[in-house]
Amino acid sequence: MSSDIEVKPVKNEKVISFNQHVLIRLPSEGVKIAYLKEEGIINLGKFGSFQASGVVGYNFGQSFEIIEDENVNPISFIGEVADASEREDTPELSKDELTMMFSNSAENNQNIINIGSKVQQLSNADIDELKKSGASSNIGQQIIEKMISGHGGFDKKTIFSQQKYLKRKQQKFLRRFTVEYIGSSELLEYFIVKDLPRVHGISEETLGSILSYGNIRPGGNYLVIDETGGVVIYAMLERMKGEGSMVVVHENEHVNFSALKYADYPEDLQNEMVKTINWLQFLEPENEKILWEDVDDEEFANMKTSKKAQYERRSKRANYINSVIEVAKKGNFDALICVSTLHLPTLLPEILPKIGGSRPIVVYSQFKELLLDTQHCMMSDKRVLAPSIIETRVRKYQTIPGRLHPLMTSRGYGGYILWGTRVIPQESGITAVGRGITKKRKENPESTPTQEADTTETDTPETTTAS
Amino acid sequence: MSSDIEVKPVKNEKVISFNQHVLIRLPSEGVKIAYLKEEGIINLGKFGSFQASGVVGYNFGQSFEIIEDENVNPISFIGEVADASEREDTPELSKDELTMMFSNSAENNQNIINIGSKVQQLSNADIDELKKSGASSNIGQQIIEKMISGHGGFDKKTIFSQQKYLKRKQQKFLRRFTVEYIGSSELLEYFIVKDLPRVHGISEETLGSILSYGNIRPGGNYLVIDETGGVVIYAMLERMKGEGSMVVVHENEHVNFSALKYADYPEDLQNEMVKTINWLQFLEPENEKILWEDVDDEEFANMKTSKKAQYERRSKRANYINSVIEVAKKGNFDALICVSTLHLPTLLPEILPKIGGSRPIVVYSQFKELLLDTQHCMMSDKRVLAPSIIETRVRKYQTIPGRLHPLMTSRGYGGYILWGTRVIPQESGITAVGRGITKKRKENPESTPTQEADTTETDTPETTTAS
Amino acid sequence: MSFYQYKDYIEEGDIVLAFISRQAIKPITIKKGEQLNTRYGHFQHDKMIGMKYGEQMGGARGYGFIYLLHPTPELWSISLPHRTQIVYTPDSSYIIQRLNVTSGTRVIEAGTGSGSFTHAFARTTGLNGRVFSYEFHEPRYLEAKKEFEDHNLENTLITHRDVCHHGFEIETIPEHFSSNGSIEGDVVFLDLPSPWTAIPHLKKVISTTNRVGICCFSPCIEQVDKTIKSLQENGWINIEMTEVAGRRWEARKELVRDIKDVVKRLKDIQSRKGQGIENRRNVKVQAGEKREFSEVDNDDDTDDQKFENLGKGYNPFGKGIRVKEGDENYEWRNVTKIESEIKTHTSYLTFAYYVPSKET
Amino acid sequence: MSFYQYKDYIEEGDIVLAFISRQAIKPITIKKGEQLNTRYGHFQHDKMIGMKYGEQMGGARGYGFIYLLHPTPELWSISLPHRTQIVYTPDSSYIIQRLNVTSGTRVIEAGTGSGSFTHAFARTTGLNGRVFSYEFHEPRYLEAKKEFEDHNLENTLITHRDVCHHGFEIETIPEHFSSNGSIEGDVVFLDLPSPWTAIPHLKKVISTTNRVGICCFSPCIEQVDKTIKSLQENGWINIEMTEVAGRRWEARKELVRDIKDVVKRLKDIQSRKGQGIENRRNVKVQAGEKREFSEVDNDDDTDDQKFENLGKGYNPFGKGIRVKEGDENYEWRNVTKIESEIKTHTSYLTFAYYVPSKET
Repeated sequence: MSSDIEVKPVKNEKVISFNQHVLIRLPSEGVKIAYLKEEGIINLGKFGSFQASGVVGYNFGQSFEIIEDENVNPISFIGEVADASEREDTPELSKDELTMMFSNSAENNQNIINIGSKVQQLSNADIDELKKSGASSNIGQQIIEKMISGHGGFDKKTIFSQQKYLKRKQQKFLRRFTVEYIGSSELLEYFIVKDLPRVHGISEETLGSILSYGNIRPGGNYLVIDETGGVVIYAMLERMKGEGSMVVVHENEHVNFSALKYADYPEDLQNEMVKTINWLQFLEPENEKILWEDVDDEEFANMKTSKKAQYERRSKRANYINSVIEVAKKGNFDALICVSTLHLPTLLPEILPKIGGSRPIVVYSQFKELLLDTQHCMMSDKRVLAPSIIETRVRKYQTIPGRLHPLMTSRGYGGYILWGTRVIPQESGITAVGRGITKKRKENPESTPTQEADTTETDTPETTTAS
Repeated sequence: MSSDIEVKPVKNEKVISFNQHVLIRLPSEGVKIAYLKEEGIINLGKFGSFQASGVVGYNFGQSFEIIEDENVNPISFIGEVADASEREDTPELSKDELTMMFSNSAENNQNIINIGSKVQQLSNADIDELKKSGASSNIGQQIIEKMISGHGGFDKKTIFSQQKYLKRKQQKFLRRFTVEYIGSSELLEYFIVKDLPRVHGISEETLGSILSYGNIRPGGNYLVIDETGGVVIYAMLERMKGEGSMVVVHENEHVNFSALKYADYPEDLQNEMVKTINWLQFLEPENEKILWEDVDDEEFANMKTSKKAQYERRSKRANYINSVIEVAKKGNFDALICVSTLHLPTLLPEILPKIGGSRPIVVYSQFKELLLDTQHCMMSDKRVLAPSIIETRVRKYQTIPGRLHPLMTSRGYGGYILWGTRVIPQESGITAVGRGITKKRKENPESTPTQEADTTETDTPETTTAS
Repeated sequence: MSFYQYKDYIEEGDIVLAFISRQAIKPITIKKGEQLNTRYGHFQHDKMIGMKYGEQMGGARGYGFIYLLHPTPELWSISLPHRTQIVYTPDSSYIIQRLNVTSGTRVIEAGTGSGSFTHAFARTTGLNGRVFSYEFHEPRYLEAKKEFEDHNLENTLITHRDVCHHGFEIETIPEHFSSNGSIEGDVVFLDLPSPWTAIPHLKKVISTTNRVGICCFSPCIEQVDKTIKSLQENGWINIEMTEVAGRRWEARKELVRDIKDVVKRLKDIQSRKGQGIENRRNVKVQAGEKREFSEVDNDDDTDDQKFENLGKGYNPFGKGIRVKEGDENYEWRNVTKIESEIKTHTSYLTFAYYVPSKET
Repeated sequence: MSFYQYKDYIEEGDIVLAFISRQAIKPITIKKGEQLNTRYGHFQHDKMIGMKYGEQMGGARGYGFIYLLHPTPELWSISLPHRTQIVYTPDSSYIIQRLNVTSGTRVIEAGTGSGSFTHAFARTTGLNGRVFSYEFHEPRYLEAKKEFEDHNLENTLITHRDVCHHGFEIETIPEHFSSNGSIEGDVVFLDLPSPWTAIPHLKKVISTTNRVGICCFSPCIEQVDKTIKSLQENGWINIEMTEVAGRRWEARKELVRDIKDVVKRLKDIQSRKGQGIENRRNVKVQAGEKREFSEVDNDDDTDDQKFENLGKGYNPFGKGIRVKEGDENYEWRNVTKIESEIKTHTSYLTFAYYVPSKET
């Protein structure tokens, strides 16, 4: 253990910096990814645009409001109310006020008609004009106020629905945003919003459980199958922070790492940590090794310059492929992390020999039924101990004191993982209690319980004692 | 609709009565079923015993405490504290007190050691002696108090754990119970506690959904498969309250209705409402009809008395079987309610013709995977519209103000239902939008959406207009 | 058409649920000369008359179809537009079951809301039971009253009332709704913003002769807290709060993608590449089974997205060729897929009982 | 043996998890001359030395076996006796993921409790990270301190402290734990009865240079309410409460019971009955295929339970003969079965962030 912290950061995770990708969180709860170039302008569509230089230097997590000339002002958080004291319908209500609201809301509701978009009297053209005309720092608030005054039924609404309305409008029109570091949760969130099938429905909590059950940590050496375009690999790399390595097996000529383009790792570090190999090379290593012998120095010196470059590139590539094949052949990986739609009951037996003893096996699928077949295959294989299908689901709450409740609806996704431990069964000489000695047990029914490591539910053992 | 209520109750559901079964709910949260005979004594094991006459005449839902001579006193509820004012550790705490507890509990906890059974100084012999000696009305409370005073670490416990301890002891030793009417939820609860596999893991909420999705109501005529020994049939009969009927198909020589023995229906009513038929009779009605011709009056008059009885029994049975076979042949049932472990993908096609148009199909299974296969079979069959697997799960809370949270653990069971609607597809002449006219659509992509009644998610239709 | 019993054939005046798709079930009242127009075809009422309930009906212009369904409370609730205040079947079926609502039960419901739960209560209690429903919001009250009349909910009485302030008592109960001149409810369902203000009014209208069950339906936890206290103060016992989670699953098929096919395809790519590339390489080739360099070499190392992921429904042998789900030329595995949007919360359900003292 | 990296072979002094069954995983420290005695056999430490981690080991007396597992935080947590205060992996893995705990993160944890989550934090933050754990309960503190030393959790510093009253500051931070003389925590986890009393003390120990994440872990909803208010008052933002549900499923097989077998068995019963009964009946028999009365007649109408239900594992052709799950003579269907007892609640997780102002 180092006596003082000497982490060499590969990228800045604390302060918003140039030449990095960042996640931009919008009031609509949408997210964007932007690359901060010096002199760059980031366009947020209807939320406006701003100069990258305006946000650089602040801590990640900082919120901003767009003001005139594509400048920004830092604000404390995205829902901050500029002039709370001046507004009657401030979202910050005391407990007593809330109690009152609950007690009276029946009465309040009595005089309202259903609120639809028809009571809205401000046209889109009006809104556009307002947006164009305003250049002041509070344009968003102004638009909302204008809309409220143009809203026929607004004063007849209950406090509740007024606030909901206000929040909806704020989300839609306030020119505010938060700049966040792209951790693995943020990268996953971006793809969930953008293209859920691409990440095969993995939720944040399931990604977290893959990494924990897989015992992912700095310094490990993992075998990985990742069909998410690299989201899982990125999550592993973030946990490892430059230490350790992984071999990624893929099924195409080239692996799809498109998600890693937002990762901002230096190319050499990424290449050092992530080795790739295709299934043909993995399964038929002897056939797939490249026949390559380096030429001697003299021969090399005699090559033309263009030939030299080609020679070096090919030499590097042949050595790379051969070295990865060697690493895969050697095996003893610290975990199997598998996020794939391949049929595992036939594939898994080929992979298991490569995983080290007592190391975790973690397999993800969007569908429990597919893991079920794999689990049965593991149970008859004996090289995976105690495989279980694990489902983890997070329920988020509307976290407003006095109005606390789970969110009413959520997208239905999440997936399942199958977790077990790679073990080395004895080939012979093992007699399970309750199997080999069934007869004895029948004679004396209290003598020995049944032992089936995979499924039986039994009591705890007796205590350890010195012999 | 009758102008005034003329329900002829088949049994008393309001007042605890003789010659009926009742559910007895114990402080341990266990349940028993007892039959109240006049002069009968009900034995609750360690909770004591009492005379049936003591509880008769009270409303169902009444709680009692056993006093001397197997008599009972009514109490307001099972957790009632006899001398609340005298006890310092009353379970009724004000909000302020609770706030204080939360604020200080860290401090309070600091001086406690782990509380295990070892700090308990009262032996079982002591408890037995106490139980024997005491004949006063408050024996339970006394035992608890004695135990507290004998409990070394009790005063060092936090209020929280003291109360938990008290509740645990109360449940164990207070001679209290509640007498409840055996509705279908209570009968199911009894079997869940006693023998969960027997009811195939059906939860109360899933039973409720079977009955609602099955549109069970007085006057209906249903086709039923019930492998729970009659719990589902009882639930249906309770909803129907004497009106309507059902045909129960079973796979043995005699149907297993063991759960109905607690139902207290008059035998003739039950026989009138519940007709039984086995699968052989259902599937091969023509072969299975009984060849029976009643003898003429003269022949009958000439029979010996013993022969007459046998003749009448056989005549009745033959007519019964033939009539049920006829009812089943006629079909047009108002729902299919199926709680079975039979393989449905091969069986269901034989049953569907018997269900009336637009009537619900409700199939229960403990395992989603089995319903999945049945659902695929329905989707290709076309006679079941929009089949869906539905999972309903209830989460119960520790409902103590100030300490509100979901129960920490629950038994894992519940099951799933597959719900669809029996429809009558046209044999020809139907062209789905988006299928037959694919070409046209490609030419003009905005013209028509795809229509697949079973799976496609689409928008709402245009409004209805007069032609 | 009735919610109390099925009929087999469609007649004029019936309410029929036109099933267009899972997401579009449209109630129509059959009237000669009218027509249902949908994106999936046009359907004449005249032709519906005499058809069987449950029948599939083809569109008038030769394309599209609907199913003509008999209304039930459960189908009715999913036919409603997804606005607020619908108590869906996972909740309503549990409440009915847990409070033992059966034929003959007398139910008190406030507020009526969309009327969805009222239908389920009316069906289950039947013509021997009674449903007393209260709605304080006048437009909603008028709408529900008309709907209940149209649906012939004979056992249901709706009252325009703010029960929180004015209680549940009805001055002139229609004779066939009264039980000894009173409401005498067996079961109470409160779907109100402040049930704790209505609970004290219940004593006058609940049964005096048997145990009464109640369920209060509130979205926020703070409402539950107040409700529990009010129930305790008003003598209700066995108070328990619960939540119901309902999930719906569809049957799907997933392609079985065997590793053998992957290996075959990789070999195929390599052999095609080997054939297509001129022998312009700089490699020392030895005899033997091992492959030659050109087969794996690639000049364009940067284009990592050249080969797409093989996802659901893609041909395992090549990229981008979509395979129809269930295509018999491939092997499939049955899987369940959850609905795309799930209801993660409806409301908290607080149950309790009131046991009147023994009459002596 | 280390929680920071795997080793392959067992040596003396190692902590090994002896996997006896899913419900019994026993940590042992390898010491020559000792023996592990279980109901499933006896296992000598001497023989374990030199064996591979993951190996199956037979019992000394010729029966029973165990597996020798390398500790991980996840296996460690399930090896603990099921007492209170264990944060299990469904919660801990989500908290780690959501708060972006990675190699190098500085974590503040109070209280230590069983130390289960501390292991997961120590593993994930690695030797470049630091874990500051606080426990106010002295026996638990002492136990955890010894355990962390035995487990070589080098990056973890445990302090005996009531953080609610005395805050988190440590007077003499060991040099290799300090960051400019301070704790500078990036992530805070509070598993305390009253987190709201600890939150005001955090400002002095959290990072002054980057965003800080917090998770408060409380079983009761009322605690959440107080926690939210305290977080708001102390400048924390993006407050969100969540719950985590973790479920575990086992693979099982269910017998495919085809209706053909049922029909066959019913016919079999009837024919056997027909043969065994004398022709003593009173029925007029006609020619044809139809069955005769005796085959269905039964004198004992009252014994309805004579034939048992055919349930799981029963021979479909007869009663009471148990079929072993997976018996190759029968057809089976793979199913998933949920664990018999599920955790329906652990605690509410309240998350928030603190963003220090820009240094200028």
